[in-house]
Amino acid sequence: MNHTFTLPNSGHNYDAKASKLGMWLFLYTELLLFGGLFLVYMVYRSLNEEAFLLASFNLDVWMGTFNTVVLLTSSMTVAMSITALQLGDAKKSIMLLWLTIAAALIFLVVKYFEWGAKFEHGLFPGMDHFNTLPPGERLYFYLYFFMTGLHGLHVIVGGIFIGVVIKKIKNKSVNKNRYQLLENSGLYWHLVDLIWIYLFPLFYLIH
Amino acid sequence: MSETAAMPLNYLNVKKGIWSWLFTLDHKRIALLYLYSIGAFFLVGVVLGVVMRLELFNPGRDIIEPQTYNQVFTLHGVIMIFLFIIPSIPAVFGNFFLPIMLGTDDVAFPRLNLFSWYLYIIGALFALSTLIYGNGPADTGWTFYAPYSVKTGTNVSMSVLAAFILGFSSILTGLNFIVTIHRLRTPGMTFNKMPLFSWALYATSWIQVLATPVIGITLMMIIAERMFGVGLFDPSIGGDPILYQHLFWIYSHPAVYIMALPAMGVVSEIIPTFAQRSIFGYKPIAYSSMAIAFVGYFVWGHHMFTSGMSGAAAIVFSILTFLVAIPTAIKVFNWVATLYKGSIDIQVPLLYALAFIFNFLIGGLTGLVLGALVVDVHVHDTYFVVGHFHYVMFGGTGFAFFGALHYWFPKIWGKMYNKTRANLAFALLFIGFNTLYFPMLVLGIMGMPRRYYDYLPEFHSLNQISTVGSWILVVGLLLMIFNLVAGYLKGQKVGGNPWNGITLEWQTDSPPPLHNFDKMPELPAGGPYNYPNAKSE
Amino acid sequence: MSNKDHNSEPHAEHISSYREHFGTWVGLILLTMMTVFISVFGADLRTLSVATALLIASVKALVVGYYFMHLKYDPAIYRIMMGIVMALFTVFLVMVIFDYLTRN
Amino acid sequence: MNASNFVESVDFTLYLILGIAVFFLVGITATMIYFLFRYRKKRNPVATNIEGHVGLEILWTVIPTILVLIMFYFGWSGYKPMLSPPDDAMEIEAIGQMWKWTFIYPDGKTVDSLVLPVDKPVKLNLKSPDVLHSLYIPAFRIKQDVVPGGSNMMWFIPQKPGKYDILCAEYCGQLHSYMLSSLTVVDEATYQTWLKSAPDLSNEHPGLTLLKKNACISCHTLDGNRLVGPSFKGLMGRTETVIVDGQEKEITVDRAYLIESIKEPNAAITATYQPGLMTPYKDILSDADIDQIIAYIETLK
Ligand code: HEA
Ligand code: HEA
Ligand code: HEC
Ligand code: CUA
Ligand SMILES: [Cu+2]
Repeated sequence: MNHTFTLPNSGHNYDAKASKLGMWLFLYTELLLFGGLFLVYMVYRSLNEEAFLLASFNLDVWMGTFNTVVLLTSSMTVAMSITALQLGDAKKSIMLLWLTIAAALIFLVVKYFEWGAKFEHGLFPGMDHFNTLPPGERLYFYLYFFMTGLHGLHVIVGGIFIGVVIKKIKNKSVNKNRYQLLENSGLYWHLVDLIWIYLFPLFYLIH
Repeated sequence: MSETAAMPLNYLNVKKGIWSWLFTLDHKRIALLYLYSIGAFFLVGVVLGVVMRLELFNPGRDIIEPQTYNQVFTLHGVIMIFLFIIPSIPAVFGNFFLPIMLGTDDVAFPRLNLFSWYLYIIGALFALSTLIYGNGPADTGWTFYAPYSVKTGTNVSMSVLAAFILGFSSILTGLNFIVTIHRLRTPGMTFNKMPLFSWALYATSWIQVLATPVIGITLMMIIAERMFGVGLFDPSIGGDPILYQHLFWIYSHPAVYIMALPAMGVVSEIIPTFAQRSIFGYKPIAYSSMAIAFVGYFVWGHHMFTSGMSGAAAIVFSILTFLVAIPTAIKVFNWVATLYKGSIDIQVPLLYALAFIFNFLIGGLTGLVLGALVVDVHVHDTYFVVGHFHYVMFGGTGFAFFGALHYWFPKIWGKMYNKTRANLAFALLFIGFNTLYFPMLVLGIMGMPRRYYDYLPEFHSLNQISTVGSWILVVGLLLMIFNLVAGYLKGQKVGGNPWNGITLEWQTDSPPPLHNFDKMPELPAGGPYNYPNAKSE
Repeated sequence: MSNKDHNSEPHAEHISSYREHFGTWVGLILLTMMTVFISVFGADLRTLSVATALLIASVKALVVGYYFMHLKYDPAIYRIMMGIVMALFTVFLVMVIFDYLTRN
Repeated sequence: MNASNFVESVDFTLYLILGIAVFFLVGITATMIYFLFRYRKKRNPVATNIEGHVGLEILWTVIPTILVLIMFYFGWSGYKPMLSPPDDAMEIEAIGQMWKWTFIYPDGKTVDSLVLPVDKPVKLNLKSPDVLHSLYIPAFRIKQDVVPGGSNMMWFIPQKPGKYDILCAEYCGQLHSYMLSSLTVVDEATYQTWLKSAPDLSNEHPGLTLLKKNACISCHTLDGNRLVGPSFKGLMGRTETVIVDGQEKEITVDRAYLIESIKEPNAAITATYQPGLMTPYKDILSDADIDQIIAYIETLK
């Protein structure tokens, strides 16, 4: 082109604030996505108090608590990794991110065992024992599997996201001065944590 | 570059070849990708609409079977809502003009923008794939009400998945626009100096971001129920079909403002340009967009007055429904007042804008009829509703879309269409439209239910009038399309500002250069619509 | 929002310390223990225990948002937007539940 | 005299709002056209910039607000009585199923179109075994959805003798538009004789009665024609292709297959028909009923 004029506010600039705002907007959509499920949960719970209570006894509070702690810890490590990168310590940042991914894996493994146990007890939708449950309890389990399943999916996505960021820190495209991507992955991860903070009491602690 | 002087480089000729389009990050080209794809799907939807009208010409079977009819109106609804009207104005004209009007060179996330378009295409292909694969297109109505949508053997899962993907595309567009508006306004352009079209898009985008996820999850529940037996709406285990309706309308009512607000933004641009004077009541128009978006979240229950929702809830929803009409009324009055003491140049875009007002008035005022509890009990799920929403969606947003097309045509392609033919096409569209839909309002009051393949003899004559209207409309639409294509191929070249407009897009070349501006755009002194040639009061 | 400041300028933002993150974590763990304790050993409280569980969850969410997600140090607009989103969801919830509570 | 007690409030509110609507439509359109003409470029070459007018903004906010509140009020006051049926209303169970209406009177009389005495309040308890329907009597200006698992009701007082249409207003599948019935309003004496008269079923096969009562014949014909489902004519002993778990299979229709087809129709789907449409009747029909039905199907050679 035969001119060199560029506009001051251009869509082609690196703009950390824009990217952060975009991320937050995306988080709102995630919140409302789960929000729809929480709404369904609330309605069915209010219609089937007793059944939900009974059904919740099939969950293992301690596994749930353990997973809660795991997620909270991973939230801390990812937050610290941002601090580390901001302070210029890329190595430490990467290490903390690996810890976060490890926590994600632990979480998923525990969940796997929990689901597996349900499967053994015939509490999986469609299984014979399941079909003999009273209606309210079936609703509970439908919700349980749907919501924790969707949440698990988010854990996986969050883990992958963090993995990508690790790679980018390594090749220095994410660095001390340009760390918005890391912060975004952190925000996403905190969101995963945030949703679990509600799932946990709603499914495990309602006695 | 020796030819540069003869043929200035612009976004259209700067690169060539199909890949330069399919991988473009330029918001203007993406806008055109949207325009062509949306246009194509619109024509599919339109043909389905005409097929329905032919079938309804006489009671009993005319051309298709009942089951086919049910699939046709469902696909028609899905295409028109998710593939045409929701993306239409934002994705085409928003994409093209929002950055230019803000004085920047692109949206905040150009890659995401392209990605949204691909999502749109994938969603569209999914929706249409039901025609050739599986047990045929869904036959549920575009509302996918449970439990029928769970029971029927047609390919509901695929249609629902398509709607889900399209919702995602819509979310990303909204997200992109919000960030663009927050971050990329040209220096000096505060929120209160933005063109009204950007205000309308801003309000729309918030609805897209905050309401769409709710339908996403709702549709996923339908899929889960069909594929994995997760019976969240299954009445036999205590699931409640009415809860599905709540969730569906929590999105789908705000969605009607996704359809309407951008159209109102277009009208707010066209009217001052052709009246050559400042807009009357800039702030009321700008803020009422936000008010509509906000109150619009809380009125969804008016689609459920006869569903078995509690009477108390119905009353709350009814009163909120009436309140949301007020900001719309404010807009209408301000538009009309903008014509006062203007120097009005009667051109096709203005005619479309005024036709928008007229049709939208009928649509909106019939909306009030529907909002009144006792009347809705009578006319709910009748052709009155069908009339209402075609008036607002097609008569309103559709006409605004056509208006925008005629208004910005010279800017997009740098050429002008034949104005006489455009006027004729407009007249046919307007007459055809009203002949087609006005009888529906009467049919509804007489009690003809919607989604009816067959009807009682007393409804015959009005249905015939309506079908004849659709023929007039066909002629008008074909003429309009022909005229625009002809204008594109061999229309006269025009300069940067054929309408003497004042918003920033008129300060750059037609078609705009790759990065929109070759020199710093100048904000009009004293507000975005302050025409320097007009007297001040 | 101002437009002057955003081209590739270095981040001049608040940096949360490791200590602060650790402190936040301790707080969250304490809250978790509290909520588990109330529900497992205070089972006779029934609905009350659900309400407290949700209340504690909300406190935890707030802590995560404020410290981990940095809302405390971000421009007010982020807190406002988050507030609007939560309020919106609450209204959805209230209106739907209202329907169910007032059915006969 | 109106057809029902709700006609007046509906029509009044409707025409009130339509009146206001026409006023605004005509007023605004006329103003637009006048401005277009008066201020067209030729006549008014120089425009005047007017930024707005606070007084006007307030005016056109307040007036519509008052008007919509009035509309709301009439909509609401007419609606309220619809929620509370009088205690002495006659209760009739109205069952909507694909695609037939059935009405059960307090004394057990079961019919597929209503006959009601004039001036007596009636309450319909709405039930559905399958999907959503909506009972709509346009002449009476009322409708209410029929929700499976729900307990919706509607009530009214018929006020004018005559015959009125009953329609289904909520989309319910293939033959939604044929889900019609009627309501005949008669004087008390006629009603009483009608109520006592029993249709002569003595020489009707009990299986056929069951087929009619359960709306089987809205999907299955007895004469060999194809409707939503396969015809019952010549069904027993027929060889046909069915789809079990996605696999096609040739079977010969026998007793066991018929029983399964009625109790769990989705276990084996007859080729070229849609799965999911037929409700499983295992909880609806007793084994004795099914025997009767099969006995009747056997007679259809
Ligand atoms: C572009 C889309 C759009 C828009 C903008 C609207 C706008 C409105 N709609 Fe509409 N509506 C739909 C699309 C839309 N609708 C669709 C698609 C359906 C059916 C879905 C389905 O079931 O398939 C539907 C259905 C629908 C129903 C449910 C009907 C039923 O199923 O029983 C109701 C009920 O209240 C309703 C009301 C309204 C109201 C009050 C407005 C208001 O916002 C209108 C406000 C506008 C005006 C009032 C005109 C301007 C006013 C003046 C100039 C001043 C004079 C005014 C006063 C005195 C107040 N709509
Ligand atoms: C923006 C949205 C939009 C638009 C533009 C339209 C446009 C049209 N619609 Fe629309 N319609 C909906 C959205 C829309 N519709 C929705 C959401 C529903 C509800 C679905 C449901 O119940 O689930 C619906 C339902 C609906 C019904 C009710 C079905 C029923 O309840 O039984 C009918 C009936 O007549 C109808 C007719 C038409 C017609 C004739 C057009 C026409 O206006 C089309 C106009 C254009 C032309 C006529 C010209 C095109 C000509 C050509 C491209 C040339 C080729 C032509 C031929 C080969 C003939 N539509
Ligand atoms: C909503 C429509 C509908 C209703 C009502 C209905 N059916 Fe069916 N029926 C079908 C369809 C569709 C099929 C074919 C698909 C299948 O095999 O499930 C079918 C299949 C059958 C078959 C197997 C026929 C064959 O050729 O294999 C039998 C037997 C049957 N129905 C009996 C009944 C009886 C008895 C009733 C009433 C008590 C009834 N149906 C009500 C739709 C219906
Ligand atoms: Cu039953 Cu429509
Ligand atoms: Cu609505």
